[in-house]
Parts: sequence; structure tokens; C-alpha cells
Amino acid sequence: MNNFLGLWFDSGLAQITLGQLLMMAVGLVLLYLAIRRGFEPLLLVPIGFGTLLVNMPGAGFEAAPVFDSLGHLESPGGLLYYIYHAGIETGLFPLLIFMGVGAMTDFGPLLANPRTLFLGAAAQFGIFATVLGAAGLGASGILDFDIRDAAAIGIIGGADGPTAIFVTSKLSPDLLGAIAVAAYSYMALVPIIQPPIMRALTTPAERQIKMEQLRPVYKLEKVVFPLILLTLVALLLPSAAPLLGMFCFGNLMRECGVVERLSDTTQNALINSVTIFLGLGVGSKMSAEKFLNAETLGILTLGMIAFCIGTAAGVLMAKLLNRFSRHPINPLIGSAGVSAVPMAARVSNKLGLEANPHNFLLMHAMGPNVAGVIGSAVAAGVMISLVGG
Amino acid sequence: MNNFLGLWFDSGLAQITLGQLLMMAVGLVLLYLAIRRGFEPLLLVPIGFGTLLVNMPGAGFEAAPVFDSLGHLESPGGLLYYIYHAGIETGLFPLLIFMGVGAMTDFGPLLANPRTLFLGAAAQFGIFATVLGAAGLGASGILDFDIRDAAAIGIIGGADGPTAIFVTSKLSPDLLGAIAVAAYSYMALVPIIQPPIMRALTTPAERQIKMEQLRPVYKLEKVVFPLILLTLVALLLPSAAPLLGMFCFGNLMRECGVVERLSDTTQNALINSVTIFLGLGVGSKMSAEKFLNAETLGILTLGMIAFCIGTAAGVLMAKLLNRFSRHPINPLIGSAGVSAVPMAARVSNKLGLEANPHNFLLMHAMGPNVAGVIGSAVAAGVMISLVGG
Amino acid sequence: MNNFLGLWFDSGLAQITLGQLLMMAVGLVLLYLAIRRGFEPLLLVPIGFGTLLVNMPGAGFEAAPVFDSLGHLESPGGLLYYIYHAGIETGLFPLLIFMGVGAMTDFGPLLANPRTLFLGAAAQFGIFATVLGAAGLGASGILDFDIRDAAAIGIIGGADGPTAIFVTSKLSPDLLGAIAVAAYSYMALVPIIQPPIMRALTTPAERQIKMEQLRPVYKLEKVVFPLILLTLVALLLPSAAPLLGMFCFGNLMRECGVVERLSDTTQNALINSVTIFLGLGVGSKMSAEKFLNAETLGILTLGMIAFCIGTAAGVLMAKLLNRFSRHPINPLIGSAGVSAVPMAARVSNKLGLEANPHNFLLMHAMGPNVAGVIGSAVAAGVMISLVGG
Amino acid sequence: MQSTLMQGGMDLMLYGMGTVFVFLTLLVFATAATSSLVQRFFPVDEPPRIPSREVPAKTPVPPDILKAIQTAIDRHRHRH
Amino acid sequence: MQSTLMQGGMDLMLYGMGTVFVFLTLLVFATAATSSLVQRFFPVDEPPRIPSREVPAKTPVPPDILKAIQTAIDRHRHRH
Amino acid sequence: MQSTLMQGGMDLMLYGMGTVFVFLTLLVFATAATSSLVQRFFPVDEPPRIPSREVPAKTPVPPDILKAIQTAIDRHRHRH
Ligand code: NA
Ligand code: NA
Ligand code: NA
Repeated sequence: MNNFLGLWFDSGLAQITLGQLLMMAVGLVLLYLAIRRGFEPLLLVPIGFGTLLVNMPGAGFEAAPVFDSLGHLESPGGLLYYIYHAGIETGLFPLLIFMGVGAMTDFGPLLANPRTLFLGAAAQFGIFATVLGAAGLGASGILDFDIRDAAAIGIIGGADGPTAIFVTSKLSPDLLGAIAVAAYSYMALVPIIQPPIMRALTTPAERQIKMEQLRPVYKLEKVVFPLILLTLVALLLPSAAPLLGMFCFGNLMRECGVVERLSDTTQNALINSVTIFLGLGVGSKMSAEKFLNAETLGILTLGMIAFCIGTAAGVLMAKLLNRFSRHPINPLIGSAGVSAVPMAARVSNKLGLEANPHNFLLMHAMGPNVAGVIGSAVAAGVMISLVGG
Repeated sequence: MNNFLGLWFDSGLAQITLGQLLMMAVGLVLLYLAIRRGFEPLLLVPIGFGTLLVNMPGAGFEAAPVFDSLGHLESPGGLLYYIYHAGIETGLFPLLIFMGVGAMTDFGPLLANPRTLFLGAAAQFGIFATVLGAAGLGASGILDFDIRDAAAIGIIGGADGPTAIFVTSKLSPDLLGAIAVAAYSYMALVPIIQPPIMRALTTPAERQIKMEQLRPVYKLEKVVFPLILLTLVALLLPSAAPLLGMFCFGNLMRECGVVERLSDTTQNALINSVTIFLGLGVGSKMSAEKFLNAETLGILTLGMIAFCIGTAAGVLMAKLLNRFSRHPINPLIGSAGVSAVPMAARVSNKLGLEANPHNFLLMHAMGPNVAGVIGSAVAAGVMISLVGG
Repeated sequence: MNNFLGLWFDSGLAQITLGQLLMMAVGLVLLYLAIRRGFEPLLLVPIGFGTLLVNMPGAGFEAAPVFDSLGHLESPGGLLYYIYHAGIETGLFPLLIFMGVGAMTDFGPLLANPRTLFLGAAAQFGIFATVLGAAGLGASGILDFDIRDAAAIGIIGGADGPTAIFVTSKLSPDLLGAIAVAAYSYMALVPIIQPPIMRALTTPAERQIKMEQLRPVYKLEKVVFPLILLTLVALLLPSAAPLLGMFCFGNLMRECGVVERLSDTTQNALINSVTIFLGLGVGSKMSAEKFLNAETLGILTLGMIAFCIGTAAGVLMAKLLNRFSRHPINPLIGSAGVSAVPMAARVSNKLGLEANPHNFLLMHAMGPNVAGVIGSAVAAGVMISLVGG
Repeated sequence: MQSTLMQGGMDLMLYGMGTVFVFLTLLVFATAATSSLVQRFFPVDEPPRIPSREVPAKTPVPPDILKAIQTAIDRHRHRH
Repeated sequence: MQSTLMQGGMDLMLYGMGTVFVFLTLLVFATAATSSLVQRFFPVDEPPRIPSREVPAKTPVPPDILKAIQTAIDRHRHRH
Repeated sequence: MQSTLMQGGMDLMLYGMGTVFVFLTLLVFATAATSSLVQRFFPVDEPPRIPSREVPAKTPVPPDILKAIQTAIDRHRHRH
């Protein structure tokens, strides 16, 4: 009979808390958004499922291993415990993802028109404006944010998932769940968030600007670019070196043309495996006490604002550049500077076609798009350097 | 001269024990069964080779690393030491395999005919009858089994390799080698073990029963199924959550249709890599002192009995269901409830064709077949919950 | 203002040392050799890039993690720290590479003509002559080598990257960078280093010797070969068991024909992933204090000598065998005994075609070529056994 | 001691088989309920898939490769 | 305390945006300089690649498979 | 000390080359013996494979893809 009672007290029904129930609902919502609405499914399916797993009462997915006094394992830890501590706390998974993203990134359009780097720079204003906003909420006592939290929240505006996870796991790991969810959700919402802002800040005439055909790019330029980027990082901002170093490594493997085997694995089996574990590991931070609070609402709101400001800053910078340049720039490609590769570039293209059915902006927008990845990683480096000490 | 003597005393010939020689023969037999007889080669080739490696005298495949007092590595551990402790003792490898199996499993036939879940439930009787048998051998003093050993031995009847390895590594790690070998060997022997039992328990008329064509299954049903299964696990049996959670995760990735990249890697590079390491790691428990004893004989005998009882229980349950149902069930598909996917379903199909050359049972038998996987994982959860404390 | 100064003092420019600058130049040279000159790019691209990463001032790629007194992580380690300590210091990565190499190796030509194993044996003389040379330089006080360093340096002559890394990480980890760079560079230089020696030691008549067509090889011979090799290792030289055991395991997976899934992953996703990490991890040992010294010059010189002696020994052994055999052996295939698969075999083929346009030696040279891999692993085992204690 | 062991085995069997049947029975009902919900409320969601007669191949040819093959065939046909 | 937090946020913004712009500006110059060097000194290195209009497929068909397809097509044509 | 080092190097060379030759010689005999056993007792086991003239490609086209190509070709031929 004791056994039977044991089974019952072990059961989920007897142990479940309201918070866990709500978080399981959150997990299901994330899965719904990912599967039916197409919200960044590669990450939100694992994050959503991880949320379900970690909130199952008594399942022990997050349990730490127990060792006896001699160091022998008495009871192993849970799967998500190992994933989080081996891959996210150490930063390994975001860095490997960045290597894979580097191996998938074509810098051709950026090299053909390097000025688009300025658009990628401007769009990072969304990050820092949001830092200020979060700091304001913290300073006024409305929400419980310190400067490290503020920095981590700001990075949502970078529209770059692995960067956000890397920075947050270093600066403010308790906010990891909310920040990752916000970052990936808003990246998926780019086609809804950006167009009104882009239309509001541009005239029809500006939206019809036709850009010059991109010049061809030599293979050697592409091979040398990651090395130049790495050199600048080494000289100016070593705290951005982990992210950008692995990014450049992946890109060099892609472009050098002599290690296709490695580049191929990096872009497929390796990044896919790590993506699964990264998502599950982020999910392991989706517990009720960390997610169901006012701070999460603040993070979601601030993240949205960050995207809007970044979008606006990119568009305005494009208009500014247009004043000083004889090569016309369609300001619609400025919004692509927030990164969210390649969604934001597609949005630019779509609005360009709306204004002029013969105006293909996709390749032009890929320049600021990948520039935004570099810009966010630089911003991440500054934050880790200034407040991560 | 000292050096030369050192080389000689280091050599295998000078150190080898009779037990090691016998275990190397066991390893070769496993390789023979896997390669020439087709016994579950994906697992038995690595297990057999791991057996050879761990029994090579002086090779140190199982050596623990040595650290000095400051925590610096003085001498690294052996490959199998790391594999076993990182992947099997922690349960990570069986769980990743289960994720891959989930991503390979099509629940369509089960959803088209959910009653077949009862067949998967009945076949688990083999597990628990064997627990009782092992407990009896232990209680009578014939063999040295306690309740944890008995539970681990019973799980052989689940006909599910990763489940058996997961449970055994938690409850009775010393028996891991024997239990894994028994589980995989008998899974391979299903075409020999099951038919006589199936024929004995059915009449020719029953074997000729033609089942109704399976109804088509909506994609949405398939997407929702892993979530329903997970919810039931969360509410009723959290101790089965690690296994079934990862199984459901893999299956959701397969069916949701938006993460093909991840599902593909899960079904290929990831499960293949883990399978290699899982097999080698199991092999590392195949040492003479753990394998060459009366308990192993008992395990092999009990495991065989478990398979037979499970097969019989599945067939009898199908006959019972037939009494109460207007939709006919061919009792030959009951035996597929032991799992051993897809071998047991093929056996059902083969015997069905023998009875009536137009009677294709394969898809009908896939229902109880995958139900048996769920049933064994539930049984595993009960055992971990009741005796794993 | 403090923040700004902080950013500046954090910056690379303020911190960089001359040694780091020079090492970054070394990294660039390695990348140049790999990408433009085709020097073993699969390894030298990651090693070269790892050299850049580890010499970036303040980037912390090699930083150790910091734990507080309760064992919680205060600050995570750098990527290369984790890679080096998890994969190279433990020997896991070289062993997994060896498994992959085994799965890629076809022993058919060797089985058709087992005498070519003698050529693979003779070519190992390069290893041991170099050990003697390094010991001489150490004994005379010219360079700071002890017997462990000498053994590790000698293994360069094995022309086998993972073997060299495995031995060096056990015997002399500080020399790992220089030794790995030397090994892979000279493997790439085989088409330049070997031909003059081969021409000097053979007469035109000898180079024109036509070898008998290789006999067909049964599948069963190929399946049994890795088991025979493993048995000999188990009996005679357990210290070579880790390398040769994994090599045989990979080869058995390849040849047994029932685990194509595993063999395929071993030859692709798995070996590619590990190659990336192995290269980066070796790069992490490319710091100025470990690489920019007289010892590195000594290692590069000795490594070159090792290759030359090995080549010569192989050729001379072929001539010796020819005296005692009625089946003619073209001495040009002797040089392939140093391994450097398949480059050395291609060199033999090329020189054979030069001497006689109808003399195809490629398959004949693959025998000593793979024999050289076994020979080097045996030599590695002797060294680990004699000086690794 | 001995009888405790047998008692433990009996307990395991009873609670085990009980849990297995309760669990799978609930799963039967939950699945059946969901299926009828789906068939009633999302029936035209998409054409249902008829389970094929064969066990599906475990590593299907990736779609991009199939497309490449199709492209190659098409190009080939044009050249004729 | 509160004002320190706002001050920290302001600092982050100023140094952050400053660094981002300085860094990317330097990158613009470095990239442009490299490109003109390449175009001047290594112009015939190989035919430059025109960026395609489409976002490249993330998992292209591996070259060996393409070759196999080509081979199959060729063989097929010979049989006709 | 110094002479110890030279002595160690000599020892390594002697024992090393000795072991390498003994080991590979035994391997020659074991291999030859096995081969003749196989040829005598399992000769018709299956048709022996003649080693091809080329170094085999390291990443062959997977069989399922080859089959898909073949299928595509066959289908294509039928359509003509
Ligand atoms: Na960005
Ligand atoms: Na089962
Ligand atoms: Na060699």
C-alpha cells in the first residue's frame, strides 16, 4: 500500500503547481507559434518542448547529479542539467552556432557595397536605446533590473539569437528564457513589425529608388574578408573575439574552397545537433519563478521597442547616407540592418517590389543584413567588456 | 635489458587471464552473430568490439584518469572510461537514442487503430513475470539478485534496447553487459522465438482473420499525439518522463513539418554517432568478473522467458479484444506488442501471409509494435519510481 | 571616462606583445600554405585559425574556468580551453579520428600482397633515427630535449597526424603545436621531399620494374583482417591498443557490410566535426612562448630529416626484398611506407609513370602506404610503453 | 529477507501492470477523443495521408537532391 | 544608486554606439582598401563571381552527387 | 645524465625497430595464413572484389541516392 501511495505522491497530478501548469501552457503556445505560424521553428520548437519538459513536476530534467563523499556518482543529473551546464553556461553552443552561421553566410553583397556596413551599425541603436529604457525601469524601481540585466535585454534588439543567448548567459542567466523567447519571436515577427515603420519614414519616391547592379566580387576578396574582420577584432575589441572569431572561422572554411568537407558538416550535422541542444537548454530556464513575473512583461515590451528603434535607425541612416553619396541607396534596405537574416532582407525586397515591380532589393539588402550580425556582435563585445567584469 | 623486460611484462601475452581470453571469445561470438547472422548489428558490432577492447590486458581502455593534488591531469583515462561515465552512467546516450527513435517512428497505424495500444500493454506482462522469476531466484538463494537486479532483468522483456540500458544503468549497472546483450540478441531472435508461440495459441481460422483497411490519419493528429502522450506522462508518471519526453520530442520534430533539418540530423548523424558510443560503452561492462558467472546464465534464461511470455500475452490479449469488438483483430498482431520494432511486426505479417496469401498484416502490426515501445517505457518508469529510490 | 579608459586598456592594441604578433603571422602563413598551396588544408586551416585565436590579446580563448568555493561557475573558460582539455589532453579526438581513418582505409592492396608490410616497417626507421638525433641534441646541451621530447619529435617521421598528436599529447604536450605543424606540413611536402631521394637510391632499370597484377581479395579476408591485427596488438603491444583498436573498429565497421549507417557517419559527420575541434585544439598550443624558440627550429629540422630517412629506408628495404623474392617489387613503392596516405602512394605512381608510361604503381603502393599507418602506431605504442610511464 | 524480495517482485508486477494498463487505456481514450475532435473541427485542414503499405525508408532522399535530379533530367531532355 | 544605473545605461549607449560605428567604419575602409588591392594586383586570379539574385540554398547538393547525376545522365544518353 | 639520454634514445631505437619488425612480420604471416585459409575453405563465399585502379572516393554517393537517380532515369526513359 505504501508503494501505491508512493506512486501517487510521485505522480505529476499530486505535485503540479499552478506556475508549472501556466509554464506548460507557455510551452504549448511557443510550439503553436513555431509550428502553425512559422515563428523561427528551428529554435522555438526545441525551446517550447524544453519548457514542457522542465515544468513537468518530478521529472527531474533539471536535477543536478549527486556524488558521494568519494566523488562517485550516486544519482545522475537530468538531461537538461547537463545540456545547460555543458553547453550554455560555458558559451560553447552559441559559439558553435556562430561558426555554423559563419559557414552559411555569403559576404558577397556586403563586399560589393561596403557602405552598407553603416546601415548595420545604425540599426544597433535599437540595442542601446533599449538598454537605457531597461536601466530607466530599473532606476525608477518599477522593475528589478540592474545594469547587467539592462545590457542583456538590450541585445534583443540585435535580432540575433545566438548573440543574445551568449550575452545573456554571461550577464544575466536568470533572464535567459525570456530574452531568448523575445529575440526569436520578434525575429519571426519582422514581416509584421517592420513594414509600418519603413513606410512611415520613407516617401514613395524614396521607396522607388533603383540601386546600381552589384559589382562582381572576387573569390580572394571573400577569402580575405574574415581575416580582416578578425584582425580588427583582435586589435580593437577582444571581448567580441569569441563570437566574431568563430563566425570568421566558419566563414573562412566556407570561402577558402579547400575544406568543403568541414564546411559542409559545420552547416549541417554540427549546427543542427547544437541547435537542438541549445533550444532544449534555453527551455531549461523557462521555469515559473524565472518567467512568470513582471520582468518578463518588461522584457517583451522592451524587446519590441528595440526592434522598432533599430528598424527606424537603419532606415534613417540610409536616408542620411543618400545625402552624401552619388550612388543611390534605397532606404528600404536600411531596416535590414537589424539582422534577422534573411527575413529582414526579404521584407526590404517585398516593400521595394510594392513600390516598383521591377525593383529587386534582395541582394542589396543582404549587405546591411549580414552587417547587422557583425554590428550586434560588436555591441555584445562592448557590453561584456564594460559590465561583464 | 630492463627495458626489454618491461616491454615483455607490458605485453598482453604475459598478463592475459583466462577470463579475458574467454571474454574475447564472447566478443568474437557477438561479432559473428551480428555480421554473419544479422543479429541487430548496429548495436552488437560496437558491443562486441567494445568487449574485445576492454578485455585486452594492459590496454587501459577502462582506466580512470589520474589527477594530482592540484587537480591537474596526470594521466588521462581510457576511451571507454570516458564514454561510459559521460554517456551511459548519466543516461544521456539512451535518451538521445530515444529522441532519434522517436524521430523515426510513424504513429500513423497506431492512431488509425488506437485499440492496438492494449496489445502493447499486455505484452509488458513478460517484463513483470520475469521480475517475479528473478526475484524468486534471488529469494531462493540460487542466484545473487536483489529487487533492483530483478527489475533490470525484467526489462529485457520490453524488447527495447535503449530502455533496457537506461533502466539497468540506473538500477543495476553491474549487470549492464549481460542485460544489453540479452536484450539485443533476443530482439534479433524474434523471428525464431515468436512463431511457435503464435501458432500454438491461435487457430488457423484466427490467423486468417482479415482486418479492415486502416483509416487515413490527418497530419494534425500526428502532430498532437506526442503532446498528448507527454501530457499523460507529466500527469501520471514523471519517472517515465526522461525516456518518453525525448521520444515525444523526436516524434514532434518528425511530424511538425517545420524542422526537417533537425529531424534529419536526429535520425542520421546524431543517432548513428550515439549508437557507436553507446555500444562501445556497454561493451566496457563486459569484463570477465561481471559477465562470466551464473547470474549471466540466469539473465539469458530469464530474458528468453520474458520474450516468450510477452509474446503469448500479446496474442491472448488480441483474442480477448476480439470477443468484445465488432472490428476483427487478427491475434497474430498481438505478438508485435513486445516492440522489437519493426522485426516483430514483420513476423506477424509473415505468419499472416502463411495463413492467407492475401492477408497483409504489416501496417496493422505496426500499431501494437510502437505501442510496445511506449508500454516498456511506462514499465521502466514504474520500476525507477518504485525501486530506484 | 573610466569606462573609456577601460575599453582602451581592454583593447588588443594596448595589450599585444611582439610574440603574439609573430604568432599571428605564423597563423597566417599556415592558412596561406593550406589555402593557396594545398598543404593538408583539413588540418592546417583549423590549426592556423586556432593560432590566430589563441594569440589575440585579451580574447581569453585559452582561459580556464573559474569556480567559487562552492563549486559554482563564476566565469566560464574559453572555447579552446574546453576543446583542448576535453578532446586532446584525454586523447579522445585523435582516437576518434583514427576510427574514422580506419573506416576510410581499404586494406585490399595490402592483403593482396602482405609482403608490403615489410616496407611499412622499414620506413619507421625515420622515426627512431630522429629520436636518436633529438636525444643527441638534448644530450649535447644544444637544445632542451629530454627523452620524452625526443620520442615525440621522432613520431613526426611516422607521417601520420593523429598518431603524432596522440603521442605528443601524452609525452610532451608543450611541443604539441610545433610537432603537429611539422607533421602536417611535411605530409603535404611529400611530393617535393621524396622524389630526389627515390631517384638517388634507384637505377632507371629498377624504376621500370613492372609488378604483377594484384590478386582479387575476398570480402571475408577484409572482414577478418582488423580482428587479426587487433589480436596481435592485444597479445604483443597493449600500449598501441588505443590507436590500433579504434583503427580496427573503424575498419571493421567499413568492411563488415551490416552497419553502413555507422560507417557512413564515422567517415563523414563524425570525423569532420572532430577534425575541426582537433585542429583548433592544436592551435591552442601555438603560443609564442611554446613555439617561438630554438626547439621549434630543431623540431622542424629533425622532422624533415625523419621524413628523408624514412623514405630512404623504405626504398632500400624494397631493394633488399627484391633480392630474396621471385615476385618483383618496384623499389619506388618503398617510399610509400612512411604513410602520408594517399600522397606518398601517388608520388610512387608518378615516378613509376615517368620511368615507364605503362607502369601503374598506385594500387601496389597503397599496400606499404597503409602498412605505414600500422607501423607508426606500433612505434607509438613502443614509445608510450617505454618512456610514457 | 527472502520473502521481502518476493513481496517486492509481486508489488512491482501488480503496480507495474496496473500502471501500464491504466496509462495506455487513458492514452487510448485521449487519442480517440483527439482524433474525433480533429476529424470534426479541422477536417479539411489538409488531405489526410494514407499510411503506406511499406515500412518507410529510414533515410529518404533529401528534397533538394530530388529537385537537382529533376533539374538534371529536365535539362537533359531539352538538349535532346 | 538609481542615478548610477541610469548613468551606466548612458555610458553603455555612448561607448557602445561609438565603438560600433568606429569599428564598422574601420571595417568599411579596410574592406574597400583590400578590394581595390585585389582588383589591382590579383585581377585575373579567376573569373569573379556575380552574386546571384536568389538567397543561396542553405544545403546545396554536394558536388559528388551532382557529378553522379551527370554521370548517370551521360550513361543514359549513350544507351539511347 | 647526458649519456643516459643518448642511451635512452638508443634503447628506443633498438626496441622500437625490433618491435615494429617483429610485429609486422607476425602480421605478414597471420595475414597470409588467414588468406590461404579463406581461399581454401570459403572460396565460393562470394565473388572476390578486384581492387580498383583508382583510389576510392572518400565520400561515395549513398546507395539510396544512386537508386533515386536510377529511378529518375528509368521514369524519364518511359516518358520518351
Ligand atoms: Na543584429
Ligand atoms: Na516493448
Ligand atoms: Na607512418
